[in-house]
Amino acid sequence: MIPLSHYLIVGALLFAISIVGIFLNRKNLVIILMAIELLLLAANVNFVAFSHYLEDLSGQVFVFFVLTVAAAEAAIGLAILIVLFRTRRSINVQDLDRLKG
Amino acid sequence: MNRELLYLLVPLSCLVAALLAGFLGSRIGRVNAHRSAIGGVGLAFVLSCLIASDVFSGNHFNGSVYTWAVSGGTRFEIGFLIDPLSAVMMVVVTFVSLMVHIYTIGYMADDPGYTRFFSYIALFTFAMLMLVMSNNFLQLFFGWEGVGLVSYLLIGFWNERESAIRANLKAFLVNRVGDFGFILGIGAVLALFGSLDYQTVFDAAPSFADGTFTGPFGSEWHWMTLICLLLFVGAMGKSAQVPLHVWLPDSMEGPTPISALIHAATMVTAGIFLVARMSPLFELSTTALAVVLLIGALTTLLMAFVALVQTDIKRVVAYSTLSQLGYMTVALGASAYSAAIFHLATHAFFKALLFLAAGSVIIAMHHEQDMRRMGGLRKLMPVTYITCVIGSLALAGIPPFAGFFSKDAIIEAVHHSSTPGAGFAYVAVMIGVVLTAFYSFRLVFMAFHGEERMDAKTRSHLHEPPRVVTIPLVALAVPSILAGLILVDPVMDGSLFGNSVVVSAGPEGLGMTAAGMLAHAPYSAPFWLALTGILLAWVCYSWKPGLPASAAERWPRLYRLLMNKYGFDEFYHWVFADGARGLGHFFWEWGDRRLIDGWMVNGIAGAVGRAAGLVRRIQSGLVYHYAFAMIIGLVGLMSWFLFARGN
Amino acid sequence: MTFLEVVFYVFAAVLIASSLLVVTVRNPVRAALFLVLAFFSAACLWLTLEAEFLAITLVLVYVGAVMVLFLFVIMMLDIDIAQMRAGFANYLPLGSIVALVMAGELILVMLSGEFGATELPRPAGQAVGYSNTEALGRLVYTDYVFAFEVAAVILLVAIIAAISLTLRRRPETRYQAPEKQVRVRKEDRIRIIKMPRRPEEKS
Amino acid sequence: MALLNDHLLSVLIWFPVVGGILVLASCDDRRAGRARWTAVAVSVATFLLSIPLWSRFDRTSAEMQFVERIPWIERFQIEYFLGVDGISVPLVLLTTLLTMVVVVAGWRVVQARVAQYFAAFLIMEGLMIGVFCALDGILFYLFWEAMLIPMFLIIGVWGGPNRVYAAIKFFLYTLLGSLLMLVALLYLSRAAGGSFDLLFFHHLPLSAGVQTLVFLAFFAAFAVKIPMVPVHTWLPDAHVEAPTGGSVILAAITLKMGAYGFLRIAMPIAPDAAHQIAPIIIGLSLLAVVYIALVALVQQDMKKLIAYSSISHMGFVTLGFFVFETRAMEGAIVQMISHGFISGALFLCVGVLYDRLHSREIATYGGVIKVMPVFAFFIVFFAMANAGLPGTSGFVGEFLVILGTFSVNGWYAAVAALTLIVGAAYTLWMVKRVVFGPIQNPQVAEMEDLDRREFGMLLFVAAGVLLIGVWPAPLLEIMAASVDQLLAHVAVSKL
Repeated sequence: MIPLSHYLIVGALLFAISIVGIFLNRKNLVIILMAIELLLLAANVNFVAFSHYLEDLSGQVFVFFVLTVAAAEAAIGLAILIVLFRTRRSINVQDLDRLKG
Repeated sequence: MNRELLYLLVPLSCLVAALLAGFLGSRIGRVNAHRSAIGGVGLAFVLSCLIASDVFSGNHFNGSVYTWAVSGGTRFEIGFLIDPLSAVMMVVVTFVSLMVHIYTIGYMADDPGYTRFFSYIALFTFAMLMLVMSNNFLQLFFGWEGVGLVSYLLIGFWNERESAIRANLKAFLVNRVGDFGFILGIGAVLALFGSLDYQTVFDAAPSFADGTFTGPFGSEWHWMTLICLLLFVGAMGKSAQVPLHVWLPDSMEGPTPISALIHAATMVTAGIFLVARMSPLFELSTTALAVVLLIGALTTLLMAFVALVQTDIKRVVAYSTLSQLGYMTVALGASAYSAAIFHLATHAFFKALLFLAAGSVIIAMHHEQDMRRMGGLRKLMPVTYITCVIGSLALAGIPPFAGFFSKDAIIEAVHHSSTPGAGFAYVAVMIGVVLTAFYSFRLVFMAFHGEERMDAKTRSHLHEPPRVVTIPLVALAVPSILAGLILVDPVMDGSLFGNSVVVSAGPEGLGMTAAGMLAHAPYSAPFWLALTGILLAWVCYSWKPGLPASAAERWPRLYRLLMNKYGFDEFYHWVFADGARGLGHFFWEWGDRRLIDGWMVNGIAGAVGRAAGLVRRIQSGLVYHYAFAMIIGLVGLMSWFLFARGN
Repeated sequence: MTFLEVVFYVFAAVLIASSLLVVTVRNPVRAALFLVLAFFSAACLWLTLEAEFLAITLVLVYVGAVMVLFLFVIMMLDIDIAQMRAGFANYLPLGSIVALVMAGELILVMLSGEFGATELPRPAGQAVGYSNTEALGRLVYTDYVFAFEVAAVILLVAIIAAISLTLRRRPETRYQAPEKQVRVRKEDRIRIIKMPRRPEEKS
Repeated sequence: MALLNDHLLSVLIWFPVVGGILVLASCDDRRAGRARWTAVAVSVATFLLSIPLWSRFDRTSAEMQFVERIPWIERFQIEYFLGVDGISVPLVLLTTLLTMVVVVAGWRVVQARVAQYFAAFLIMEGLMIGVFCALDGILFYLFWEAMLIPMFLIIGVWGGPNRVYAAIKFFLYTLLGSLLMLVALLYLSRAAGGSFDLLFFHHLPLSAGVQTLVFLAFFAAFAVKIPMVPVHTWLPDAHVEAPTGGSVILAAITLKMGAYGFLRIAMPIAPDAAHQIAPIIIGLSLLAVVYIALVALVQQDMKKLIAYSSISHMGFVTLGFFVFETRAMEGAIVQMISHGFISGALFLCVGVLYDRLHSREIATYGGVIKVMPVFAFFIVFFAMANAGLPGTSGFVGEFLVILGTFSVNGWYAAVAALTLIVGAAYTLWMVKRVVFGPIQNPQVAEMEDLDRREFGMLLFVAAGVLLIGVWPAPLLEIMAASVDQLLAHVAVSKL
């Protein structure tokens, strides 16, 4: 049988990979957003795994909400990205050092 | 009439007159301004005479007017001490002041600052009266500084002249050096006696006579010596004793009436008055007396020499004043306080007379003061000439003029004095006699005799000045002749000043009388020395006028030394004026601007700024940098939880 | 090795591989497609955990909607890919060290014994009639109803925010202002001018 | 009337503050006239309100009078605790008096943001009175710090060209010191079991080490404010840049707050430390008297010169405090009051010149007496007062301090007495170059003499200077009991 730890390890690896993704793609905001999606997915994998092994559906409810928030975040993130691209003609994160409008 | 009110009225009438002339001068007009000033001072003079006669009939007074302040158990009072000493001073001050007031009408007739001038001299009279009438150190200091202030204002009266405003600043500051000692002296008095009232202090003084304290370098100091020396520093400043004499010659920048009133007759003698007043203290310190004697002798001698080479008519008189002040100081040092005050009084009359005469010449010459451009004025200005000769004779000490008695009294006192240094002082005053006679008649011969050296334009306008000028001359000539004769007996037998001066042991009451002195004169050295001086002056400036010039060529260094007044001015300017400014610049530039502001204040600010600049590099403003930092921090925290904390 | 295990390891491998590719490929379009793959394999993993509803939702919502959104955006924007990749290697060492440390530590925790097969045995499968969707629904509409409503509001806000952020008024575009059209009054349109009668007409 | 009887101090503090807010709220630049008149009315009313403080004060008692005490923030035992003794009454009156003068001084000069200008002064007046009346540590600290804000604004908004530097320097300097004071207050409160009552602190037993630390913390706050060498450099900059009114208040009252702090807080709370540190403070005071006076001598800017002269004179104040002698301490307090008048008046005089030629440089002027005789009278008078001429208030303080110091240590007195020379030198040298001499600058020839407003305000201050100088007895009388009590308190060791 597959022990819980294996699922968790998959989640951990996923999490680490997405962190590397944020580090590596510091010029490309789109990929950073994708990495964040992966990050959330890693968390979700853990949630679902715990939910199953602990026989508690609350974990899945949480995943449900996380998905909601992730979707909202993706939508707004992309919207910001578009606005940014319109004003700056670039989605390079390095150009965004003004910390003000 | 209430006596106290009478006393109060004397200075207050002058004050009111000063305020009237000063603040309302432009409203009430010139004539009313001088009327009010003369009225006020005249009233003060009349009252002073009344008070004096009252005092000499034995009615002394010592009481306070109001309490100035109470602090720490000490009562600071404003009050009057009316005794023979102050009475004599009051009469002298108000009389000379009144004469100068009248004289001023003529002298300042066409000056735009006419009312202001009257206001100042009336104010001066007020301050001087407060000084002499005081019964405590506080009020003494008040009057002391008050006369200093008016002197400052009057020396700089023509405030557009750079030389005048330079002189008044100098006068004030040099006086302040004296006041520095004076105020410390007052502090010492208060610290020792716990009171500033004369009577209390004088009564307590003998019991403190041997009180000592440890001074610098472990030396033993008598309190009395300290107090007396500090007070004498004040007197040196005001009475222009070497080395604080430098302001007096420069003060001649002021109008001549001022030179007569303040810088000859009254204010400069305040120091003499101070020491005489403090005689109960000075008598307790031989050291202090010796210092007084020495300083006086030095002043007499050094200043008399300088007077020999001056060509400015006012400066000659000024240096002669310095020299005569030296005489008075010598007398103080020899414990002959009465003689000092006696000389003070006679000197006030004849020196004021000489100044006013010089002023009269100056008006006539249209403000030309150089004696080398005068000569032969004898015929053109007879009144001035005669009064000036009277003044000079009095100054030279020819019997029976006033100066003879007072100066002879001093010389005799020094001769018999037991104060250390009296021998030197005796020689100094004897030389002084020759020099005095020489320079006073040098002035007479140069200005009034010989050929006329002025230009034709001035010559054509030359005439005797108006009455308001000559009347005071004549009025002052009278006491210059008679004051000595009248006063010498009561002064010498000690009845005049009575208890107001204290002499423990000494030449006081030598038993001289007017008749005795006159009879003795032809057999005494001073008389012949004075005659020698006059003769020399005649030789040098009337008979063989080329002689002084060749003498100057013969001894050029000596001549230059005298012309430079021994270099005191240059030295002081270099050390104190430039020194203080240099030090100030140094402190400001290096202390305040560089060390404190540059290094400490802005330095710290700069250091914070630089440190912030370093830290700022981390604050790139790039969000992902912050994100990285967060992630790395997270990893770090995790590691800490896992490894460090677990163990 | 049971079938379930095979499925798990295969999809787990695909998931890890595809997510690795997501963060490393040059082309963002490819990255997005690999992300789709990653989500898909994750959904499959969830199926092995009997979370059928969530697995389906993941595929529907993410693969169907969000990823398409990503693709749209990537294609809409004119992105200079070459410039995007410049300096890619600079952060590789640091990034991988951080990631390795993190993954190592996490795995250390996972293998510490707390989460092994003996401590938490896999529960028995559900009965045949069991519906994961129904059970989840019961929970969401009872215990978590408030949070559910809030999530709905969040979504609504997200929609409005996204629209208002990207909405752009072009000055050259002509458009109607209905509120102004409705509020218009007679005075704004018609000006009545009083004119003097012309005398010559009368005569 | 009950309000005035029972809450006189509160009224004195809050009336001008409320008045200031009213001025701020109801007037703008278009109605500048209304702002001016309201401000004058408020300041005069405050002064009138402060008169009962003088007349109803019991001079025989050293206790706090007009006390108001209500709990404020009970959780921290912070109280609204006000009261005055003979030391603070003269300072409160000085504040109300000079605020009137300052309001008049800014009458025509300030043209921009008029209402705000006057409001700042009125609010500051209330806060300064608060400092002199507060007997609760936190309340004191609050007034102390709040006062910085209007002053900061006055310098920063209506100041000269370099005003921002000066304002920030002023603010940081003083803030740095006062933060240490807050720390000390918090420590004392803990030691006192939570109370912030300053009078309770007075009787709090403290060990020697603690006393030293507490004293040094207070010293940091007060020394900066006074200011003492070497933390004085903010003052010349602040003065130079501040508008005339700001300079007057700064010199006349703000500096006194530091000195007052020593008397009310530092010395009675840590008497042993005060005795221990006194030689250092005396040394710094004497340094101020001599060093600063020499620095003043070479200043080219009139305001800077007067600022340095202020530091030098404040040296006398600290000297008088720390020789622990009745006459010296009373002299020092008189010096505080007198310096308020004199330095204020000198700044007003410089302001009069500045309004005409817009220059503070000494070299610009010369021969002013020719065109402005009345003004010349006043500036010479105040200069003489600054040089400590008897008959003016400047003399009283210096005289008593020197006398009192002499009975403690002759050398201290000797150094202090040097001010007679140097003080006269820098003041009169300035007067010589500004007032006397021939007119060099053609612009000077066109200056007009004082108008009625300027004449009135200078006359008012001159009257005060003269009155204190000729008859200081009432002033000394009101403080005598409090000073005696303070010295008696300080003489007893807390160890």
